[in-house]
Amino acid sequence: MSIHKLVRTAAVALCTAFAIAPLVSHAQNAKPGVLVSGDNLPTNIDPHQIFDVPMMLYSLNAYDNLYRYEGNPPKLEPWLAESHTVSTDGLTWEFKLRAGAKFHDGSDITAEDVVYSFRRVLAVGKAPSGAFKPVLKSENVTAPDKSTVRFVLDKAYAPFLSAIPIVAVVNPRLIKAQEKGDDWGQSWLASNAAGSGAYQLDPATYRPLERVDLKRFAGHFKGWGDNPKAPELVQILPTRETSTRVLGLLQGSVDLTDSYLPTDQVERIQKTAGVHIQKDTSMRVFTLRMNNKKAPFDNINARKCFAHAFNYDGFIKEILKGYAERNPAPMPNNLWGYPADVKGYDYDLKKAKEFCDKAKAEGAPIGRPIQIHIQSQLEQTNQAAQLLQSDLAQIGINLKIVSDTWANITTNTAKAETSPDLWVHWVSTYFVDPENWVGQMYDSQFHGTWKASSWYQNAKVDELLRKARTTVAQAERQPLYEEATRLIVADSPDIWVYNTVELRGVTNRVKGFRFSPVGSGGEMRWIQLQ
Amino acid sequence: MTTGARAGGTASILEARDLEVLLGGRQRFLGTAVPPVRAVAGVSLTLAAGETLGLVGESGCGKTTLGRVLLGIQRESAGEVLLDGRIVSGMDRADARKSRNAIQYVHQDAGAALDPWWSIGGILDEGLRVHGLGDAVARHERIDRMLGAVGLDASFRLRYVHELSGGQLRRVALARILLLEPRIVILDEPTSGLDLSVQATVLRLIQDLKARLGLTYLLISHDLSVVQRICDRVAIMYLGRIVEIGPAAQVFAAPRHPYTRTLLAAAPRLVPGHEMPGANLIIGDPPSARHLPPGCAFHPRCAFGESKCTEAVPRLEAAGAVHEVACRRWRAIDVVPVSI
Amino acid sequence: MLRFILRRLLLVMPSLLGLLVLTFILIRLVPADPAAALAGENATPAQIAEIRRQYGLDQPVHVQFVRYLGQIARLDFGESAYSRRPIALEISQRLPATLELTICALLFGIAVGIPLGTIAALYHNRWPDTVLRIISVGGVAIAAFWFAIELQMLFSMKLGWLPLRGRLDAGITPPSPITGMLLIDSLLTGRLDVLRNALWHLTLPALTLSLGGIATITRFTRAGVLDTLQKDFVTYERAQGYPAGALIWKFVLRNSIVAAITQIGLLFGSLIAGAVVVETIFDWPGVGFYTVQAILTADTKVMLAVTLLIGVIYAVVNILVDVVHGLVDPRLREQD
Amino acid sequence: MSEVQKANADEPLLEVRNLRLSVRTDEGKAQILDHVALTLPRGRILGVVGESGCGKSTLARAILGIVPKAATVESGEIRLEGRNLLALSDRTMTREIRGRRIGFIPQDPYLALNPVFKIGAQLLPLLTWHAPELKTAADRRARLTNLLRRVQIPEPEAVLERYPHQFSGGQRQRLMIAAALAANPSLVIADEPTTALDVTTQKQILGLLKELTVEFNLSMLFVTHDFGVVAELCDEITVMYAGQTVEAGQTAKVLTAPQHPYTTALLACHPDRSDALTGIPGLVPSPLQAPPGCRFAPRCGAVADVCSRRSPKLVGIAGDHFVSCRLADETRSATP
Amino acid sequence: MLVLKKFAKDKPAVLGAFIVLIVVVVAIFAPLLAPYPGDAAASHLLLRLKPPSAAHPFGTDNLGRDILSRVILGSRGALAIALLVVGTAMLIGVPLGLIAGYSRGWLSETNMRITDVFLAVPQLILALAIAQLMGPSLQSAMLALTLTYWPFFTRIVYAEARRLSASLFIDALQCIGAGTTRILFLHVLPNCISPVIVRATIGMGFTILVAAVLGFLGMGATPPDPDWGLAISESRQYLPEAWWFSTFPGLAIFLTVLGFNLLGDGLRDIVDPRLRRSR
Repeated sequence: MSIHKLVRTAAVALCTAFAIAPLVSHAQNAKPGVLVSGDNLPTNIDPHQIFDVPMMLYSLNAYDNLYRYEGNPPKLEPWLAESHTVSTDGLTWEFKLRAGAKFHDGSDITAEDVVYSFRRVLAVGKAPSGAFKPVLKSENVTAPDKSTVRFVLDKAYAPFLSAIPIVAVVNPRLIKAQEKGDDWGQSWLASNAAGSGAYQLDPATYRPLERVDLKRFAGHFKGWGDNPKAPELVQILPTRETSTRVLGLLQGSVDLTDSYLPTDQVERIQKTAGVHIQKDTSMRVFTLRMNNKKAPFDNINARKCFAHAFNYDGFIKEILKGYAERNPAPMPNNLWGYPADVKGYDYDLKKAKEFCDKAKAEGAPIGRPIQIHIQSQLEQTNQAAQLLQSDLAQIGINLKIVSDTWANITTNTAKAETSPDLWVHWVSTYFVDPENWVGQMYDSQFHGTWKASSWYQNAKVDELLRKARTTVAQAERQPLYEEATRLIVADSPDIWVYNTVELRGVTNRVKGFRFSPVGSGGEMRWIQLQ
Repeated sequence: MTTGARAGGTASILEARDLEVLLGGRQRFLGTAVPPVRAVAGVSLTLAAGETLGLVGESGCGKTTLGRVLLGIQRESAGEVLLDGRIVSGMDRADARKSRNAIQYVHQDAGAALDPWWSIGGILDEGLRVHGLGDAVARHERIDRMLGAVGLDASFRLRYVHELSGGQLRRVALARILLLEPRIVILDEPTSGLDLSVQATVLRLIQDLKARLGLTYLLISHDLSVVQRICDRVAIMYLGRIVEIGPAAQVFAAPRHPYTRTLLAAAPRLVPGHEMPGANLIIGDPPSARHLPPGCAFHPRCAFGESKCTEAVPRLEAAGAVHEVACRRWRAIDVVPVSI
Repeated sequence: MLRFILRRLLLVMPSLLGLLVLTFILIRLVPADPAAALAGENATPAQIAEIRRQYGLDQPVHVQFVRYLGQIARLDFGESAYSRRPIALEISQRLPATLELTICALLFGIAVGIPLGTIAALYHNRWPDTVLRIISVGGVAIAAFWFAIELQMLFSMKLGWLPLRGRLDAGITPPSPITGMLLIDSLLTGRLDVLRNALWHLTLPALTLSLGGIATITRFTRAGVLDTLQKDFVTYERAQGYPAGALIWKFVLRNSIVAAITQIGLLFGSLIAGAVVVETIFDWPGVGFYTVQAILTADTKVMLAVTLLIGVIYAVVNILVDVVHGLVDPRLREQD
Repeated sequence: MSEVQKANADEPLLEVRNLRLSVRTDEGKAQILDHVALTLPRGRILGVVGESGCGKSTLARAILGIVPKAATVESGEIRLEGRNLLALSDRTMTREIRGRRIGFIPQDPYLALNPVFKIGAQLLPLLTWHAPELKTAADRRARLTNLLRRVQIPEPEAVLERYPHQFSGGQRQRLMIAAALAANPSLVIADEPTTALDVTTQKQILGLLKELTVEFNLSMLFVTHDFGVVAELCDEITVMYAGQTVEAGQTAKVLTAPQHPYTTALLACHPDRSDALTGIPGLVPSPLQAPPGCRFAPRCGAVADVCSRRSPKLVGIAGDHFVSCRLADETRSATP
Repeated sequence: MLVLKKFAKDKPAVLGAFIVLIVVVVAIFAPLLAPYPGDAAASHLLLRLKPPSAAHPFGTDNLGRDILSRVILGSRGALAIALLVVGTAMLIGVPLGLIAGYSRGWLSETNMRITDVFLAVPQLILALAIAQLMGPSLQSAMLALTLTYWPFFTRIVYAEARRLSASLFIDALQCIGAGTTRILFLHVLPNCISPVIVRATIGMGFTILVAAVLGFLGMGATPPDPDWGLAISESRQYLPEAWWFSTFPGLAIFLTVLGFNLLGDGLRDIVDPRLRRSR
C-alpha cells in the first residue's frame, strides 16, 4: 500500500490541527477611560459579611461610610457625615449627615439608612461587627432626626470612631426587597450592590473572585469636579500568580497590580518603560506567631531564643531587597502609641543558643520537632519559615514547615491545643488605632480569635489595654499603649519582623494614585487616566 | 422412559435418565428477558463398561453440554445420572464432581486447558496432589510412568505448554487425567485441529490406553470417519436430543434417521470421485437451539418430513436389537444402504 | 436504544449515591471549620457557634447527609459559604468554560492522535513508530503544570505571542452568554473579534491539556490499528483488491476506533481532572479553578457539588461511550 | 473469442514456477516456500493439500500478492493469463488483479467480513473499483443482488442493508462467494473455505462451488487439508510438504496410487483408509532449519543417503502425474 | 530467553529501563552525588537566584540553594512515594480484584461498585480533598494517592480474573476437582500478575506525576523538602527571569516518569499474552 500517500494525508491533518491555533501578535489593549486593576477580590461582595483587605478595596469604591481614612499616615476625614460629637463619658456618639448624598438608585441617604446599615452589620454578626458587638446593641443605634445618627455604647470604647469606616452604608430599600426570611438580604447582597459609592457595580458581569466591573457614578455626593479624568470603568481582574499579574502590567493589559508585589518582581517593573513602582510605607506588620501556651514556647527563654534566631536584616535586605522597614514590636512604627525607645531583638545565633540552653536547662522541650505553619499561597511566609528553619538547624533545633491554608489555620487557632506552634502572617490595618494591633493581639479576652493566637497572657498588659480601650482622649491612651507594648516586647510572645513597604506596579497612564494603609490605596476616584 | 440401548449384555457403569439442561436465561434489568436455551432435552443413555460410545452431532447440538453434565461440572435441570447404579445427580457442583471422580474429561483444546505458567511436571503433579494420591516420591514415579505410557518421556516434566506441539499437548492432557485413575473418560473432540498424521497417532494412543487400562470412553466428535473407526456404539444428536443410537457398524451401514443419513451423506470421504447419494437431502442451515421448531426439530430440513412431524416430538424406539431411532417415519423411508 | 440509555442511567444511580456518601464522609472529616471561616476574622466563639447552628453544622452527620440528599433531589446544592451565591448558579456559569476547554483539547487530541497512531501502526517497529511511541509516552510523562509554565514562559513572557491567562482580554466585553462557550457564542452573535481573542486565549491551555490526550489517543489508535490489521477481514479486503487508502482510512480505522472510543471516554474524565491544574495556572474561570478554590477554603458544599458533578459527567460520558460504541459497532447495538 | 485468446486456450490459466519465499523472524530466516510449482488449467479445480505449516496458505497469498511485510519472494514466477504477477507493482495488483482477475474466498467467513459495515457498504465498492463497466450505482446493485440470488441468499435487496453478524456461517460463506465472483474473475482462490462450517453446510457450499465453476467458466485454486473434500471436489491435486511441492496430478490418480512416500504415508493415516493408525514418525521440520536435500527424508520410510544430499526435482511420471522424489527419478532413469 | 531478546530489540523500552536504572542509582547515592548535600535544608541568602554556572550547573533557587543538589536529593522522595504508594495500592487492590473477579454475586458486585465509586472521581480531585482533610503534608499526600490508586489494580485484576475464570485451564482444574483457594492463588494470581506489573510500573511514573501536582498545589511535600513539584511551584514567582528554577526540576520529573512509562509500555508488549503464547 502506498505509505507515502498516507504520510502525506496525515501531515495535512496535522497542519490543519495546528492551524487552529492562531498565532496572531498580541495587541496592546489599554482602552481610554477603562482602568484594569489586578487586585484581589473578596470572596463575596457584601461589605457587611466580609471584612478584609480585598473587601476594603471594593467597598471603598462601591460604598460610602460616615467617616473615611485618607492619606498616609491615614487621617480620619468626614465623608457621609459632616461632623460628630461625643459625650464626655464616651458613651453617646452623634453623627451629623451631610445633605444631598444619594444612593445609586437616586434615593436620598437618610439617618434611617445609616441606622439600618449598622443594625444589619450587628445582625449579620460577621467580621465587620467584631469591633462593635462588645459595646453596641442594635437598639442603641437610632436616628433622632433625618440627618442625625446616635449611638449609645454600653461602655466607653475609645476605638469606636476609628472603627466607624468599617461600616458601609447600604440602601435598605433595595435590600429589603430581596430578603429571604431573616437573612437581611445576605444572599442577594453577596453578589449585588446597594450603595452610594463613587463607582457602581454592574452585577451582570460579576464573577466571584474573578471579575468585578465598576462604572463611574456621576451622581456621587463628592462630585467629580476635582477629577475630570477619573476612570469611567474600573475592572478588577484578580490574577492568582504574581508573575502573571506583573506580566499583564508589562504588556499593558493591567493598569495596577496589587500592592503586595514581591521584590523580585519590582526590579522587572523598574527595568521596563511605561510602568513604574508606587512605593508606600504602610501599617502592616509581618509576624511569626508563637503559641505561648504550648511547650517550649511557654518558656520565655525559648521564645527569646527564636526571636534571636531570625535573620531580620538578611530577610529584609536580601529577600525583600530592602523594601521594608524593620519593625521590632507588634505595633507599626508609624502609628501613635508605638514606643520609640523599644529595641526589640536582633539576629544573633550566639545569643539564641544561650537562651536555648537556658530554656533547655529549665526543662523546655527544645529538642522536639517544632512545626511552623505557612500559608501555601503566600510565598513570603514560606521564605521566612525556611530562613528561620535553616538558622535554627545550626543551633540544633528541628523546625518543620507545614503548608496550610488561611481557613485551616484560623479554625485551629480557636483552641490553644490546636493552634500551631508557630505560624506566619501579616497584621494589616483594619482601623487605625493601636487596638487593631496590641489591643486585639495581646489582650487575653480575645483568646480564641486568630489575632490573639499567641495565647499571650499578662495581667498587667490586660489591665493597661483595657484601660486604654475605655479612655477617650488619645493623649491619655498613648502612654498606656506604649507601656503595654514595652511589656509585651520584653516577654517576646511573637517574632515581629518588619513594617511593610507596599509596592504596586502601575502603568504610566495612571496618575494621582493616592495610597492609604487602609484599603491599600484602593480608592479609584482619585486616579486620573492619561 | 425408554429402556436405553445397551451394548449386548455388558453391565452399564454410567447411566443417564431423561437428562435436561437449560442454559443461560435471565431477566435483565429493564431489558428484554432472555429465555433459557434447552441445550439437552430428555436424553437417556447408558455406557457399558469397556465400550467406546461415540456422540456425534453438528456444532451447537448439545453434545459437549451433555458430556459436562455427565462429568458433574454442569448441573442438570432435570433427570438423573447413575454411576455404578448409584444416583449421583441432584447435588451441587462440588459434590457432584466429587462423587464422580471415576469420570474424567479431556478438553477439546488441550493447549488452552493447561496453565501456561506451570511446567508439565507441575501440572501432572497437581492432579495427584488435589486427590491426595501418594507422597512426593511415589507421585514422581507415577508421573514418569504415565509420561512413558502416553508416549512422552521424563524430560517433558520441565517443559512448558508453549514449547509443546499439538499432539504432545493431547498426550499431556490424557496423562493428567489418567493419573487420576478414572474408569470413564469423556473425550471431547480429541483430534480436532490436529493434522492427519498426528490425529492417527493420537487415536492409536487412545485405543491403546483403553485396552491397557480397561477404560470406558464417551467420545464426543463431529468427525464421522474418526467415530466410525474407533467407536463401538454411536449416538447421533440433533438439537439437544439423541435421534439415533446403535452399534457403529449398523448405524453407518444402515442409518435409520433422516438426519443420520444426511450427516453420513454430507461427510466427505476419501473415495476419489465418489459422489454420495442424498446430497439433495439437506435443506437450509441448522436452526438455533434458541428457536426450536415444534415437533421433530429436524422436520424443516428433512426431505421426508410431513405435516404430522410438527405435532409431537418423536421418542426413541427400537429399530433393531440394540438400535433405536427417534423418527415417526423411519419405517416408511426407503432404506438406502450407504456405501463407504 | 432509549431503553438502553435509561437502564444505564438507573444502573449508574447506586454508584453516584456511593460517590456522594464517600465524598460527604471525607469532607465532614475536614478539620477546617467552615463556620469559623464564615464568621470572619474577629468572630468570637459564641458567634461561631451561632453560625454553626444557623447552617445546621451542629447536627449529627447522618442528619446533615439526609438533608443534603433531599436538597440534591431538588437540584439545590445550597449556597457557597463564601460567595453566598447558589452553587448551581456558580457551576452553571463556570461549566461552559471548562467544557469549552476540555472539548477543544479533546478534539485537538483526536485530530492529532488518530492520524499519528495510525501512522505508528502502519510503520510498526520501524523508526516512525519508535519515535512516535517515545513521543506519545512522553506526552503522558510530562507534568502538565510544568509544561504549562514553560509554555507561558516561552510564548507569553519571552515572545509575547500568546496571552498568559484568562478567556478574553480585559476590556473586551463578551457577548451575553447563550451557551456560555465563547467560541460558539461569538459565532452566533457574529462577534469575530471575540472569537479571535477567545481562540487566542484558548491556545495554550488547550494545548497543555490536550498533551496527555494526544499521547493516549495515539497509543490506543496504534494498538487498535495494529490489532485490526491482524484481523482476517483485513487480509480478505486486501485480497479482494480494496485500495490502500480506503482500506486504512475507512475500513480499518473505523474498526480500530471502536477500541479507542472507550479510551476517549475515559480521557474526557481525566481531562476534566487535568483542567483543575491547567485552569489554576491559566486563571481559566472554569469548574477546575472553582474546585481548587473550594478545596483551599474548605467550602464543603461546593466540594460535594463539584465531586457529584464530575461523577455525573463521568457517568454521562460512559453512557455516551456506550451509545457511540453501538453506533460504530452494530453487534453491540443488538445486545440490548 | 479473439485470436490471441484462442491461441492461449491450451496454456494453463495459472502457472507457478520455482517459487521461493522466506520470512524474516526474530530467530532468523524461515524458508516458507521452496521451489514450489503448480499448474492450473483453465476451467479446472485444483486442490492444494498439505498439513498445517506446509505453506499452502502462504502460496495462496503469494499469488494474490498479499504476503506479510516480513516476507520476501526470493525467486520464481507466477503467471496468470500470461502475466507474471511478481513483476507487477502493488498498485497494479490492487487495480487490475486482486478482486478483478482473481476472486478470493477466505477460510473463516465469521472473521472475514468487517463487522462494523453493512454488507452493501462492504461489497458494492468492490464493483466501483473492479467492474468499471457498470456505470451507475443501480447497475452495481443489480449485479450484486443477482449474484446473491444465484448463491441462494434469500431477499438479496434487504441483505445489503444488514450487518455480517446477522447471518449464519453458511450464508456468510455464500456472501463471500458472491463477492469473489462480483467482478467476473477468471480465477478464484479458496483458502479452506469450509473448515469452519458444519458438514451439512460444507456439503452445500462445495456443491455450489462446483456448479459456479462451470457456470462462470472459472478456474479454482482450492486450498485445503482435507483429502475427503479434495476427493469430492477437485479435478487436480497438488500435495505440499514443508514448503515444497511433493506430488501433483489428477485427483483420482494421486489418491488411488500415490507415488511420493509422504503422500502414501499421509493417506494411510486417514481413518477411512488405515486400520493400523500408524501415523508418520517425527515432526514436520521447522522452516528455520529445513533439512538439506529432501525435506521429508528424516521421516521417510524409503530414505536413502542421496536424499539428504540432493533436493529432488519435480518430474513427470506417467503423463501429467508429477512427483518430487528420488524414487521417481530412479524409476524414470531406470526406464528410459 | 526469547522474552529478554524481544525486550532488547524494543529500543524505547531499553531506554526506559536505562533511565529507571539511573534514577534508582541516583536516589540510592543521592547524598554522595549531590554537590551540596546540605542544601536540602540550608539557605544562602547571598546566592539567591543565580543562573547556571560551573559552581551551580542548574543555578540556585530563591533561597540560594543549589538546584542540581536539590534535584538529585529530590529523586529519593519521589521514588519513595511512588514505591510506597504503588506497593500499598497493590496490596489492597490485587486481593480485592481476585476475589471480585473469581466470585459471583453480591460479594463481587459490592466490591466492584465500591471500586467504581472510587474510579468515578478523578484521582487528582479526590487526592486533593483527602490531602486537605488530613492537613497538607507528604504523608497525607501518600495516603491520598494510595486511597485513589488501589482501584486501578482491582479493576485490572478483576478483568483478568474474570477472563481467566472463564478460561479452559481453570475449567480443567475444576474438572479434576481442584479447590477454589488452590485455583485462585496458584493459577489465577500468577496468570494475572503480568498486567499488574505493567500497571505498577506505569503507576510508579503516574504517582510521581500526581505527587508533583499535589506538591505544586501546596497539598503535598512541604518546604524545605527538595521536592520537584514544590520547587516548580516556588519558582513561579521568579519567572521568566529565573527560568532554570522551574526548568530543571520539571525535566527531572519528565525524565523519571518517561523512564517508568517507557519501561511499562515495553513490558506491556512483552507480557501481552498473545505474544507469550505464540510459539
